[in-house]
Amino acid sequence: MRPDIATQVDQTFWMITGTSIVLLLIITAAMLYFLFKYSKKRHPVPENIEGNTSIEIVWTVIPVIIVLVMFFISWAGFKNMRDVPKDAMVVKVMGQMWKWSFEYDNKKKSDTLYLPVNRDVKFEIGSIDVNHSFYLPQFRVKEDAIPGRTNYYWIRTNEEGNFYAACAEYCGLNHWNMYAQMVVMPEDKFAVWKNYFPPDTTAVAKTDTLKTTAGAKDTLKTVKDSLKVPAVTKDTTAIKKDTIKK
Amino acid sequence: MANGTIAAHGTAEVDFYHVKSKHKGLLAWLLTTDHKRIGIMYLSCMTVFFLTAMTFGVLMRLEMLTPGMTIMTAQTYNSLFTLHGVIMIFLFIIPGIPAVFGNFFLPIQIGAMDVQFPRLNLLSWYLYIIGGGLAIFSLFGGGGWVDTGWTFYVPYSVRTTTNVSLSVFAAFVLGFSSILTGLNFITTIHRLRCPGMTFFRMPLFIWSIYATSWIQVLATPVIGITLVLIILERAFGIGVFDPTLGGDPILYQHLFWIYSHPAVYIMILPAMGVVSEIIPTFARKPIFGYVPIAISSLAIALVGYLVWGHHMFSSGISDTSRVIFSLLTFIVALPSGIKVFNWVATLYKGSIVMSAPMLYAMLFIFIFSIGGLTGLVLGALNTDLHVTDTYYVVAHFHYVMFGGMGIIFFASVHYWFPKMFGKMYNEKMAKVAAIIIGVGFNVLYFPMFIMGYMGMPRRYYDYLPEFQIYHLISTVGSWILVSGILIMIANLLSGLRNGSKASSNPWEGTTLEWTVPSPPPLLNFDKIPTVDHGPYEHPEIARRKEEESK
Amino acid sequence: MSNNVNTAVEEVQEIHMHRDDFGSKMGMWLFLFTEVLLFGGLFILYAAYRYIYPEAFVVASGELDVFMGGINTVILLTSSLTVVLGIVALQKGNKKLCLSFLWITVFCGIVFLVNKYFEWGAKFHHGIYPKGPALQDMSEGEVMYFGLYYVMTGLHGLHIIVGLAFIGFVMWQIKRNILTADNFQRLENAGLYWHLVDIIWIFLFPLFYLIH
Amino acid sequence: MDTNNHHDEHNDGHIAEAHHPSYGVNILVWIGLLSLTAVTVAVAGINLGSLALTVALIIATVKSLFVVNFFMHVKFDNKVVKIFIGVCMLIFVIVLILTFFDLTFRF
Ligand code: HEA
Ligand code: CUA
Ligand SMILES: [Cu+2]
Repeated sequence: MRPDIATQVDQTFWMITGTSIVLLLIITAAMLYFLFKYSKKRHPVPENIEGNTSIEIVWTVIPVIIVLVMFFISWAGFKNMRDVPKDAMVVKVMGQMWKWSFEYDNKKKSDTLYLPVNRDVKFEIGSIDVNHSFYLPQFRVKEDAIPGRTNYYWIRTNEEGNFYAACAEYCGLNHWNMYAQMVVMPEDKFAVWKNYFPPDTTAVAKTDTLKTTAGAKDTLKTVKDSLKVPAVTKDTTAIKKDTIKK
Repeated sequence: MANGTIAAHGTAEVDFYHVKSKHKGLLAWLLTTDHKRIGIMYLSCMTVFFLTAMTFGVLMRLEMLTPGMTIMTAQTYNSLFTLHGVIMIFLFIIPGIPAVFGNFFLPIQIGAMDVQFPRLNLLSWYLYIIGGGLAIFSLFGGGGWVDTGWTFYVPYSVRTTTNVSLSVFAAFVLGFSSILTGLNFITTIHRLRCPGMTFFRMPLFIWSIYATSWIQVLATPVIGITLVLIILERAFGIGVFDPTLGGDPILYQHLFWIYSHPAVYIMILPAMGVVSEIIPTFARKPIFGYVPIAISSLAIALVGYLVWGHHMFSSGISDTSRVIFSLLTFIVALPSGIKVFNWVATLYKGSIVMSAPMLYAMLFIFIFSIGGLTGLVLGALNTDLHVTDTYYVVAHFHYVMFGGMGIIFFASVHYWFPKMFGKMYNEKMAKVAAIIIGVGFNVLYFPMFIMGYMGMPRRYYDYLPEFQIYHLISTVGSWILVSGILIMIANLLSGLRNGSKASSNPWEGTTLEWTVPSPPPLLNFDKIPTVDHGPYEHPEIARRKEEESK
Repeated sequence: MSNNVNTAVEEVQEIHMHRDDFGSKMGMWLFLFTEVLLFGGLFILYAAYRYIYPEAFVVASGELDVFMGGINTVILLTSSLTVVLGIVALQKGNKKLCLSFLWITVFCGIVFLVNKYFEWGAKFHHGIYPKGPALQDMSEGEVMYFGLYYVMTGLHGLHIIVGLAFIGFVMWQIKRNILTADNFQRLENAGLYWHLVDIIWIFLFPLFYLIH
Repeated sequence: MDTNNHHDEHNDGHIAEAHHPSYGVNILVWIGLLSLTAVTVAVAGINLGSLALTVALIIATVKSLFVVNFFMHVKFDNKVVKIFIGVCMLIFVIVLILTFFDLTFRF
């Protein structure tokens, strides 16, 4: 199986950060040591050293190698990110000021992102007004929602539970409150939800909400609460609510 | 090195503050074409803007102290980070070192009487003031405070009803000020070097200003036209960026970053130049690797043009271009690395005096390295998609901007304070302030790396509970930083009032500005100096060299 | 030189401001580079949209009058020539001839602007302007084409006006013998500016008028 | 005192004076420019397909080279000016190419 995107991002991150820490320690240690050893008190007469070509070459070539390694590792991770598995389930993501809505292949729409566990999911991301960015922090990936374009990425849901999506491109007054709940549930439950209940009534609103907070849901709070609830019970409540609606 | 004219000065000449002028009082300043006076005028105005923007920053931190509303509404918060960013970038950090210290010391360091175009220089200052005034004025206009973020991304910047046009126009005017300064400096460096001052005998500060000026001249117009397009778009709906008319919002981002990435090197290169002055002065030895440092400035300026796409990795630009921009981003890190290594190597076998400017310079190396190295995480393709537009980026750029240029701005003020004002500050207090600033800085910004990695998006008025502890630490850090900065400012002001008189060369510096009296006389030199060796030849070393050759 | 404390700042400075023709030419060139990149940003936009909407650009270009554009090209080239001839005349000490040449330049510049005025006027008349009735029925590519057309030719027109002012100022200085046969750098700088504006038109003409 | 006596470019600083100006050459250049304008209009009439843009740009470039070299005296000018122009054009071309790495693979 292919490596998981989130794991790969974390690995790359720590590889680069680790190398950086080592470099930083070397530089800082050398600096402090020199400051101490060659302070005016201990070393009153400076020596006249104007440079050294071979050492310049050394500290040019080694960093070149280091950054090239970093580049290739991150490139490999990136390739994996862009290369969507063939059987991935497609979810259309639409951003607007200031909410997300999701559309499934059977035209079902929803404000909450319900997904089956252990599936590859491809998001096709668009926007109806200004730029947003569809960010799934726990999955380590985001891509902007640009009006007039469709961007994409994919993830693999390998764990049941509650997650969230945030907006990561500044989009005005309620940018900070543009969350969506994300629930990953067992395949069969998901199928029930997707196929047996009518499309959510909260489809994309066409009004331009540039300056009003009125009527905007406090999605931040919703997400906060959802993350507090243990994953499994939350799943069932979500389904139940939908049942009742019907 | 300037023919030992030191003694001859001092007595015979009046410093530039006290020279009689055609005009009286304030007019003597507002109509001056003296590069030193213009430098001082920039310094005083810039301090005001800087403190304003800093206060905004502290207010933002206060808001983030607790979840939910703490002291302001979301709309206010959005305007505050916009204004904070705009003022910091366009009014402080881009003009910063070149306009203040470049103006004051560039002519002196190359042995000239003034810049090539003194009147144009004054015009630059007026444009700066007009731009700053417009930015302030935009706060009082009809629509309310601009709320787009300093990046002015379309379509939002075209749709919002706040005073975008006026703020954008302010940035446009400031751009012209920057262009004219750059143009002036390039010509000055080419035309007014004193006899014997070859390119490779110029102080490294001049090299860095030279590279910076080229970026100013060749990159700034691009943002000029981009900002004009926003205004036209708002006023007439011409539509070149409007997706509903067939425009491409991503092209706006290209044009914006074609300037704004090189601009980050406008910010940092002069700071690097100052570091290359301070270290040899206080290590009492020539800089290690003069030529590599000089050339790496030019390399940064050039390669800096090739990497703007790394700000757009998540915007949906093509995969090919992402790969290319990422590779180039990694390459642009190399010349900075070369500089850092050479600075550290300069310390080797020196005879180091740990004065306040030197302390700031060491702080810079540490902080800037952190900022730069985290830039690598941002330049990497897959990790950037996670941390872009989170507090990780906020931490990165405060480390490089504030920790890089900001800290060195403080260092420069201390380093050149005796020369500019002819007075000494209290050395001990200066060091105390530097240490508090160093601590406060890291407490303020380091938690942002952690938050960013955990997924806290930037430009957020409110946040999930898991981030609270980091926001709390960060806000406390801002208070530590504020106290450090207040001590620093108080110390400098008291030095200005009651400091002891500074000699012409209190640090035993070797560049030309240390050969003239403090403060310098109107025409800098009473006889244009002649130079016959490199900029960092310490007299003691020169003497020893001579003895050896005998 | 003197260090006379009693001399005012400005006077002392004046004494020491040595005339440096090459320096001022260098400054002018650097300024021209900023103009190049100012238009450069627009040329990048143009290239992008032409790449995205190739057919629409052909269609939209049909609205422009190649003859008018061609005439304007000839006018600008001629005005450039007369500036150069003016410089030659001044160098040879022939002030009167110089001024006559520059008058031709000014005349050409004004004619160019008048032509532009009629061209724009005709478009407006047909409803082709941002948010105008005709433009709203056009395809996306055409809207982009005309957006760029107005911005680029408009900015160019603005440069013509600035150039004319610059030349006018220089003419006044020539008249007053401030600029002479051995002090003509400012005239040359005005010329440099004017030629740059000409070069930009040399590119605008084929890019907007001659698409088939 | 003269601050300007000692830099690298100075000696050829007044080269514009050294090169003897004449009316004739400039008029010839002008005629050349007019002819090239005619050519570019004429060529535009022929259907060259995708080559049309290239041809138009080549002609425009040749024209500007004439203007730069003769009308703007760069041919007779100091090396520094030439290098400067080179740097400026280099930056512009690089920026254009890099932008197209995005556009070409995005649309
Ligand atoms: C002074 C300003 C400054 C400077 C100098 C830099 C320097 C660098 N920056 Fe930064 N950057 C900004 C200011 C600056 N930046 C700003 C303002 C933003 C955000 C704008 C916004 O969105 O609002 C930003 C954003 C930003 C991004 C986009 C993030 C995003 O939005 O997703 C990226 C991505 O690549 C990046 C990378 C880099 C790199 C690689 C460097 C390099 O030049 C750093 C080089 C330095 C070092 C590497 C450290 C020293 C070297 C060594 C210790 C030797 C060892 C080194 C190696 C082995 C390589 N920066
Ligand atoms: Cu939507 Cu930010
Ligand atoms: Cu950048």
